[in-house]
Amino acid sequence: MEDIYDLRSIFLGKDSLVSSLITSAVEGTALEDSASDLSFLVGTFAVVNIVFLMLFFSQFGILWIERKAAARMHDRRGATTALRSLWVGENGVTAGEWWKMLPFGGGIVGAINKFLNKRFGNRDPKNPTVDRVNNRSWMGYSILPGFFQNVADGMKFLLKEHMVPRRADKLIFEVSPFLIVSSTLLILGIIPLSSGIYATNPDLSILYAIAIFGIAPIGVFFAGWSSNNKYTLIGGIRSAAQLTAYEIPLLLTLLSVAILSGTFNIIESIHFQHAAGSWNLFLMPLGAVLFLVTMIAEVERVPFDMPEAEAELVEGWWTEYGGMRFGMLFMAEYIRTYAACFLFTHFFLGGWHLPFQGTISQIPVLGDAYVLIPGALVVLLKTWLVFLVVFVWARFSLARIRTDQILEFGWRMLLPLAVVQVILSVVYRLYLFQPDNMSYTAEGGNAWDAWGIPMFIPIATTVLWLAVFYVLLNDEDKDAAPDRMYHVHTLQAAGTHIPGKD
Amino acid sequence: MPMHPHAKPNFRNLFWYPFKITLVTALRTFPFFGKLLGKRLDWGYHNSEHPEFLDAGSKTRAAKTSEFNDITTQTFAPDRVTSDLFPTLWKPQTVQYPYERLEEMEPWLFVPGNYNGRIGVIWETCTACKLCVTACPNDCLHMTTELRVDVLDGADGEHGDMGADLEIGGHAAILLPEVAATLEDFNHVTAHTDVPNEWRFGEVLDLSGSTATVRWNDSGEEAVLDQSDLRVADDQIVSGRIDLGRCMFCGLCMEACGFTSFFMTNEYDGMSGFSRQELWFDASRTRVLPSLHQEAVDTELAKRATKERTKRAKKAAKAAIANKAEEGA
Amino acid sequence: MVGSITSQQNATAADACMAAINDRFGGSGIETSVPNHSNAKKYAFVRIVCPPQHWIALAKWMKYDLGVNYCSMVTGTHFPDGSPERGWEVAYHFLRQPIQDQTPNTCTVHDVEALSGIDIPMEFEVFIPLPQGNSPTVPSIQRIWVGADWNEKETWDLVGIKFEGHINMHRVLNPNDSPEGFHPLQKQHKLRYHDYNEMYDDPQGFIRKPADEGRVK
Amino acid sequence: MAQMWITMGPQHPMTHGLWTLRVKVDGETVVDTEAELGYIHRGVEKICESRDFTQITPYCDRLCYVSAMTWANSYIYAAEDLLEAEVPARAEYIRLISAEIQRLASHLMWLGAFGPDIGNLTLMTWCMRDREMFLDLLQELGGSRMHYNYPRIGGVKRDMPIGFADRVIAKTKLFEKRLDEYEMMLDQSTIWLVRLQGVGYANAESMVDAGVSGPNVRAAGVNYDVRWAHPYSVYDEIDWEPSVEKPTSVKGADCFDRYRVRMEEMRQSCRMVLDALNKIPGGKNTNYASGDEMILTKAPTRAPEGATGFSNYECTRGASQFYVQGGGEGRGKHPYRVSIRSPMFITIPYVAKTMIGYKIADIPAIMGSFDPCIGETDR
Repeated sequence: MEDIYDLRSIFLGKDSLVSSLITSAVEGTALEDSASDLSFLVGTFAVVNIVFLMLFFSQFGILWIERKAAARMHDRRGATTALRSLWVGENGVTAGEWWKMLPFGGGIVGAINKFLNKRFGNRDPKNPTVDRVNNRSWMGYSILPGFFQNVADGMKFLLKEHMVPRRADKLIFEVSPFLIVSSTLLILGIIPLSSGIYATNPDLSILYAIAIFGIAPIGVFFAGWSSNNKYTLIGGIRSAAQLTAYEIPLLLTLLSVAILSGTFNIIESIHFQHAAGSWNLFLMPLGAVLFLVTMIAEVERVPFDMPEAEAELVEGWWTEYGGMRFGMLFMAEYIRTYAACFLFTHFFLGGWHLPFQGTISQIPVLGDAYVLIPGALVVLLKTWLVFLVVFVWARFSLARIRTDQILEFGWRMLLPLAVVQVILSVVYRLYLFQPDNMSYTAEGGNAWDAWGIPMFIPIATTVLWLAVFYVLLNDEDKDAAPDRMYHVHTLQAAGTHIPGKD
Repeated sequence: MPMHPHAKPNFRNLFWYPFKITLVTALRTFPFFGKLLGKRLDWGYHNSEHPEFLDAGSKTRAAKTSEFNDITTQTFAPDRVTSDLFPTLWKPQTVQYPYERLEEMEPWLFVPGNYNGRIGVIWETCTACKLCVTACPNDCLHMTTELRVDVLDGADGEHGDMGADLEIGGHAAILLPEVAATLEDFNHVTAHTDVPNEWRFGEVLDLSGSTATVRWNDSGEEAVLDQSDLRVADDQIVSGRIDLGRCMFCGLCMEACGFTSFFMTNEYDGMSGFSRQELWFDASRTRVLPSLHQEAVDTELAKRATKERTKRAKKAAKAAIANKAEEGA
Repeated sequence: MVGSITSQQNATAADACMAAINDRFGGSGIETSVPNHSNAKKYAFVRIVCPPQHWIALAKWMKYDLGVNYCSMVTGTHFPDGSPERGWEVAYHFLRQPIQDQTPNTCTVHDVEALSGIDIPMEFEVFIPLPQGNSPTVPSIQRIWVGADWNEKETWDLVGIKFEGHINMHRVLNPNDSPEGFHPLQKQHKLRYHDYNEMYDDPQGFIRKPADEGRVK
Repeated sequence: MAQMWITMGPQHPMTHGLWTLRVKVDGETVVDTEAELGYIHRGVEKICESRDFTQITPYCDRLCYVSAMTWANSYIYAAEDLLEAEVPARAEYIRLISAEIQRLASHLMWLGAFGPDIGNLTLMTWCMRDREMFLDLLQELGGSRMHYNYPRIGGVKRDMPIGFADRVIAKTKLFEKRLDEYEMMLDQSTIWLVRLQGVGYANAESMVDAGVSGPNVRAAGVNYDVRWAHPYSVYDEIDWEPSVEKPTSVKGADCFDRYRVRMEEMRQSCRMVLDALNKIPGGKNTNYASGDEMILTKAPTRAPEGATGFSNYECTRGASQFYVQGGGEGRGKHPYRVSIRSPMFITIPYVAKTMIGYKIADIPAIMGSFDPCIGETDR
């Protein structure tokens, strides 16, 4: 179903405001013939800029989410006040009043913040020296603490010196960050925020995404090789090996998505999920898991962050980069992560469609309100949720796998499973799919019936995989472990003994 | 791959347990949520099992800071006290220094003399015996002279008459009431400055009747004042000039002092400088307010008064003998 | 609760060790005694004073017959004012750490009462006095206990006692480019502050620079 | 790929301090190693020769910044052996409690550093969180967070403050629950297991021969704990048992064994502390004044001529030993020679050779599992 907030039709539609303005402006001039080209140019420029700005600024969200979620999982809660400390207080304007740096609306934010601090804040007026030392002569908490930390980090990176190691291959050393960053930015070009908000939409956008994802590893290897450093060299080689190993399962997984949806286009595959009546997540849970695992490896996050294992390789292939080039590599990694979350949202979570949108949108008043929720917002929320639940949670729960184990896992586990998923998708599409029941209306279709039971296939698939999940979860060979799995001679569990009595 | 027999990489271990425990930890940190999930997530975090966490003394000390950080009415978690910043937050958390300071949240850690902060000397009771200087393993303590008002001179009460008198050429001091008033609010730990001296010192030029002419040391001006306003001051040796760049805060000097005039204060920050020269703290910087240790000062006052009495009695006896001898002659 | 080694076991084992050494090396100038520590639990240990020429024989015998499998500490001391025959001294500290059955997945319980003979942990102290002179030399026990390897390196590095037959001797704690013959724990080297002339007038760091003088007594 | 030498250190995340590990690698495999120490050699032994017996204690604190209390205790026992000081029983109990709390803090520091070695950052913050509890306790005793200068020759500096025992009990019991959480996150995580198991085998015989001690040999099934073999404080009076790992392979102990043995040691330390608080003479909620004969006796300050003192102490990383020679009357109150045996000084070169044959990624795992501390190594 089309999202009702259609940015592209505003700028690029036949009778849109932009096109009529340009047509009237160039009327009678030599450019009259090319009015449609001009309006297309201007409209595209506007749309691309808006989309990229939305994606960029919403990316602060995931960094903030990661920081806050990490603090909770780490069992610590600390305010990050970086931007406030940057403000050197003078003439009565103090660092605490950071809202005065805002372009507008600072007064309201300040008033709310002051109220909160007055009500809940630390009411100690006796630490003037400490506050002076720290440039915070007004103490307290802020709304969205730490949200601008990344801005502060970026400013710091910009101010740092850029160094090229002696006897490094200077050209490649300088080029490879741009290779990585630019190829990463190209991915954002095909990511739709809703049916009407996207920069471009090539017919084979899934293939395009895969192809672009494959460019960065070359940059990574270049960076590792050119730095004239043994750590970066090993990191680069590890990265190349790992990314190669995980490209193939990723490709197969996306192939199975394409088979199921019958298209290589991202937007069409989202429409398909609505029209056929079920999100892909419920049709191919295995594929979803495979996609996430391979994507975690592709973006080199824990537990697959061997290429930049800081314990033995200092910072892996990044080691020699400093200043803003480090910042760009850092940003590129997060953009790749963000893009992976977007792709998961689109391929498996139905893109901008709300849960049960087809059903609820038919209810008279509520349905109208439900449909009014912007699709871009839904996409962003889903993406952030995926990032939080998968990427952040895994990062702070798991340790790092060794290189050989990563490769073994990739080749021996993920690749066969991906092949199985392709076969499953073919079977679903050929034998279980009923194309007649597809419907591209707001109500949505119902193409996965079987034996007259609506939605039988997705429900059965989900139940089946949940059962598998449950069995695996409890698959413990109890006979093999008569006592604890470790066996030091402490006989009693912690916290159960009474001192002096045992 | 060699493997422990009982540690098979099954799905449950790979997937569920590490994720579960981080999830539980994260949920526990949320204000209402963590508590609502009940004892299952709680696991004794909120000190329901050990209500005797604080003793009476710590509670009293906690009450002293209730003015700005009321922790007396709260329950305590064994690893951190809960904060009143968000009353709903039932979770141990980072102490957000410098907004919050540990001594406000956990006063039992910072009993004066218990915490090894910067050294502090009560001038009034220091006898310059040099025990602390010899005890210092790093040779960072030094002796220096300071103008000071002796506790005995002009003391109130029963020892009032035991002090020395003003004399020409000697030093005198006058109390500056406005400075003395600020001392009540003076906080060693956060001020990071010298204790303001409540005395103004000067040299006695002339004594006539009940007035004295004094030349102030700070301004060089002369003034004529009533003698009863003035206290006798003396140029006396005190310990407590310290090279903080060498101090390792071991506290041996404090233990060596036999007059309880040497303390480790609770000051733990603000002891930094841009050069090693700045780390030399003068005796005025290491001075501790006598009001903080009034008991020690009183004890020392009584001790000195007794000594003075014995001295005078001996003098009187000697004089009596001499008188007798004179009379006899 | 598992019991610890009792003082009775300890004393018996120490006496047995002394008797064994006396049996084997009696009359060769090796003196053995069993003193007690005067701290805490006052447990007994074996103290041996051995002339350097008998040291290798004693060491081999200790390792292979007395079950002393752990060389924990080598200490060299410089006595410039000492007697002519004791200008240097090397003190070795050994431990006997019984290794239980190492078959996988068997249980080695701390059954104290079952321990006897050379299975009882014991502490050995061996003094080797060396004559005055510029090149004190002891035979190396690097081949007998691997644990003596780095201990001997350290003793040579800091005290300057040469270990005859030690392979791959090099500086371990001092910089590699320290001057030859510089061994800081010899008594002729006095303690001084590093770069003292930045702050102080004397190597011991007692005297401030004149700029700050005046009020210091 | 041809073989190449990589110099890891002196500043490297794996080193846990300042030292250099030179590694020769063939691809990802370690072919040869070489350890280089001495970067923070401060000459503590030389300094001690010109300090009197009391003044040495703060220097011994600084030998290892994560387990200052045990090192100070270790020196104190040697000095008491030399000076023949009598220690009151209450002081011995307080020393035991403080040393075991320090062991908890030190092992937590080890675990917190070990986690990021394997790639688990959460573990570090959790361990630092729990270590705070014990540092707070030690601060109540010694007055500082790291270098306490708490034990004295003939006793301890001051008695336990009022309420200290209650706080110890509350915190220890909480920590036992937290240990369960750690095990849930680590022992039950396959990734953690496959990174540690089968990696870094070290044989019992070779370790004992090379002079490795403490938890590292106990992981290989050698039942040698100084607290058990030569009980120095009141360890023979309280309820505990040495944690010795059953050998699982003929090759000896792997990283997982060493990890397990320290986790169990933490449990034992909790048990010891709780039991000692029950049995402490004078009661747990009394506070004697500083210098009271219940906690500190007057000890001689001058050593007899030619006397020697020796202490064998179970430090957190192994057996630490002090050998002190008294100088007699001529030398005044100063010792003639203080010699320090650090368990890690001997262990680190051994561990470096253990790594041969494993992968580069195993270097931090192996090194971290042996718990290096460079402060005591370089002295």
